[in-house]
Amino acid sequence: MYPEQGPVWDWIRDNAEQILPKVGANYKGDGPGAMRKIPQEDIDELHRIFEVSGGLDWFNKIEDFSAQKAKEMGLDIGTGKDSEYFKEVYNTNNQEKHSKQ
Amino acid sequence: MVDFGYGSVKTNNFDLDTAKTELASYLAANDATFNLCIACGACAATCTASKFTNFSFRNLTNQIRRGEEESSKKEAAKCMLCGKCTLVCPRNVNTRNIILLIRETVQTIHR
Amino acid sequence: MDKSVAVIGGGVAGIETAAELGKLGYKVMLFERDSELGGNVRNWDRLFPSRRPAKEVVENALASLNGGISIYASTSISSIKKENGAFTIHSSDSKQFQAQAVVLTTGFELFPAEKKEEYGYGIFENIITSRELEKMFSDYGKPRMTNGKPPHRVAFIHCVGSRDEKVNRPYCSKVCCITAVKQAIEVKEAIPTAEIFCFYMDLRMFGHGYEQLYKEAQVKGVNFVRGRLSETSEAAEGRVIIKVEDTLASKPMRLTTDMVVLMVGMTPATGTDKILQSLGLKTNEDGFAPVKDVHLASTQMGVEGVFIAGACSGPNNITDSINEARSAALQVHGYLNGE
Amino acid sequence: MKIEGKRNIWKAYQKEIADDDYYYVRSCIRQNFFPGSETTFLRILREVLKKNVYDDQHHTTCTGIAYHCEVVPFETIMTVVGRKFALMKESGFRNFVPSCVTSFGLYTEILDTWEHHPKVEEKIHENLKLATGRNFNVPNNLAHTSDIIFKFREEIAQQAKYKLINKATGKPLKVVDHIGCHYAKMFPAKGVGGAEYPYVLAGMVESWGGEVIDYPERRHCCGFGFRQYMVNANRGYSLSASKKKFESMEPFKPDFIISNCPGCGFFFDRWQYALAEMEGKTYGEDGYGIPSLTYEEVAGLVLGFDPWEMGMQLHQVTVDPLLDKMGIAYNPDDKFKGINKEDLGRPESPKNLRFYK
Repeated sequence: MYPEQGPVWDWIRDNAEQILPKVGANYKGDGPGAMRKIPQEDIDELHRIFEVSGGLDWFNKIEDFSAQKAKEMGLDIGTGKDSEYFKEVYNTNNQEKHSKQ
Repeated sequence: MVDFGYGSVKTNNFDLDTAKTELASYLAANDATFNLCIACGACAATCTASKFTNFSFRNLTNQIRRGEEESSKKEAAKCMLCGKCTLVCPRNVNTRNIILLIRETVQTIHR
Repeated sequence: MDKSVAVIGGGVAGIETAAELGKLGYKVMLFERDSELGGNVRNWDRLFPSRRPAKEVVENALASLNGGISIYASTSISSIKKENGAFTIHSSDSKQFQAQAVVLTTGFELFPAEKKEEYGYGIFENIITSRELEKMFSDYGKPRMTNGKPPHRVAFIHCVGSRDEKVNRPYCSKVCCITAVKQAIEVKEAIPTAEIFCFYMDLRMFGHGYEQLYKEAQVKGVNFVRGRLSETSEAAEGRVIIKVEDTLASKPMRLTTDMVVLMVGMTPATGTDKILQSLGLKTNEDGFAPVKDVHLASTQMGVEGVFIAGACSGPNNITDSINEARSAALQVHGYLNGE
Repeated sequence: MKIEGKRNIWKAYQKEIADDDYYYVRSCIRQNFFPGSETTFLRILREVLKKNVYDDQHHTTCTGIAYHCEVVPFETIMTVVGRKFALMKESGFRNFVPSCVTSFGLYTEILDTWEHHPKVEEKIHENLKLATGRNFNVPNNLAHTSDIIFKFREEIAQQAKYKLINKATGKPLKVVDHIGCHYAKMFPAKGVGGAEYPYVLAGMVESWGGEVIDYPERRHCCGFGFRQYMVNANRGYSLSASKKKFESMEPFKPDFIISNCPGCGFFFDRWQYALAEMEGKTYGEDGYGIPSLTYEEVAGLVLGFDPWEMGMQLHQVTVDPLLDKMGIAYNPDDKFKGINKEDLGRPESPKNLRFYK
């Protein structure tokens, strides 16, 4: 999905466990630091914030209308990266305005 | 070269450092009224061709001043030479003559 | 006649007011904070629309001052107090003067162009104000770049410090459009090969001879582009790049220029607000001195016995300033004679 | 250019920056793209400047990227931010220091919103209480991490092992600075030096011996723009904005780019690779790109930190020629080694962008 990240990116991903600690990251670790694992209780708090502040409703609305639009366009809404609708929105929709001339 | 699925977009700006203003200079030199436009749009409002196409004498001459010469011949061809614009122009721009000059000279400039 | 009138400000409006009051026989005190009379016009080389030398106008006004007028140059007025129908005028060096009537002619200052930070005045080379261009004409007869050479491409930027809420100047300064047209013609005449651009939002050619001058500029090949400058920047070779939109074509535009002339607008003269305060008056919504009635009493103020003329009430041209001065003098005369 | 004019503007835009006891907030993008820069920031503050910084494991994303992609509403992001302020309060700190420019812009925007609309702040207090039981106070001082480094630039200069000088010629390195849009474009008074001629990075470059280059498209956005980049179909727009800047800075032959924003710094690095591969164009010397550095990396180099411990090997535009230019003592063999000095192999070389000597 991100070809512009270049071969260095691939190298970092392939060697994450060895290279990230070298630069001081706490990769997937407990406690503070860059790239740490966010504790479950903090994720739970964020979830409750999304519930009370309208964030979750907003997400659901986006999902509902996306499904509706996908149907209208005759595309499969699916889930994740394999969704036809996602592929259309991600790769093609409005492209003439931004990328291809 | 690699195709990443997108490309860089050309600028949408008028660049007056590289603009081709040969036609504008020619028109100004051959019809003294070319520079007198005050962009009121009366010419386009009254234009027969503008009722059915996106032709505008005001816009055409402005585009020529900004160096958009390529499209001008095609644009100038839309005019029906009825002369109504000359009648309404408050600055006495010789619109009809300018259209004829464009039609003639575009060929000599862009052979 | 022993009645005395204080005229605050010695630009063309003040000089003219003093001269007229002098002719009517009043004892006039003309206060000017600069060491010389003449105000802003002294800094101009030639005037629109006729392009007559500016000094002619100042000299003409000065010549009409007679013996009944005392000139207090280098005297800045800080406050005016009215008591029992008479006025005490305080200068900032703690002197006091008595008068039966006051005329406010404190004029304007030019907008400080460095306040439009993005325009690069005082930062990039060869970005000058309209006043600095006038000085170049006075000194050398033509514009010149900091390297001494003549510019080949000059951009005039209208409305610098006018019609701009970002710098708290929402009003039109009236005279900058026609000044730009005049200066564009002058540059074109001084350097015939130069390419000249005027970037305007509207061209406000309201006065006699202005529209004709605009047409003359068009005939001479000055380019008029409708769009406001967004920012300047410096190119590698030290030239100035400007960004505007050609609003008639709905397209952004950029060009590299040798010189950018900022048409600085009019700003209330500093200190006028303090004088107004001392009289119990507030500035108008633009920061200028308020007139009593914009239609019917445009040379009177909200305090009886205080009159006003010239650009201290808002942007003005010389013609109107002189007319207001004459009108104010007559109003003073009427007031002092119980009319 | 008349530097005095800029100095007058810089004088007018000075902001209050707390001098110690910072509550540090990481950036989503930076910790992934430049984890070493965040490490370097803490190292400089703790080891070099002896400051007290709290690195809290419980703080999370501010949701700013999603907010700017319009998938998170304002009320939600304000409540998430309220939670961060609550964590700071609980830890006993009062000076909030985010690593991300977008977050910094959002905190500024949110605090300004609350100042003008106290009812909105009230609602956020209620939301947060309801969702988490927490209470918050607004920070005493809000400063971006680049503000902190700016504040102590002279202290860093005093301990410098290297200067931003070309060792061979003795001349200052030419540096172009790029400030993230959300640092000061929304609230010029909240940025060191204002929005038009920001001084936050220029000041560092000056203090450390370099020469700041002002180029025509300096103020132009890098183009990352969140959803412009996030959606592949729009990505060309993002690329083109950076390309416009590279073309504008190229004639000045800059030695490197310094930026204070996560997205800008990263994409100046990656778009040079993409443009080289797509269009065959490179912008640096000898087929290399122009190195794109964070201010922490620059500060770290000046202080003599090991470039590979700062993560400078994670750049796609190779930094080695710049290290050589500065005369920095570094071990090229360690570049692609892991935490235990194990050999990790080498990244594949791009076709057009020169990566290896």
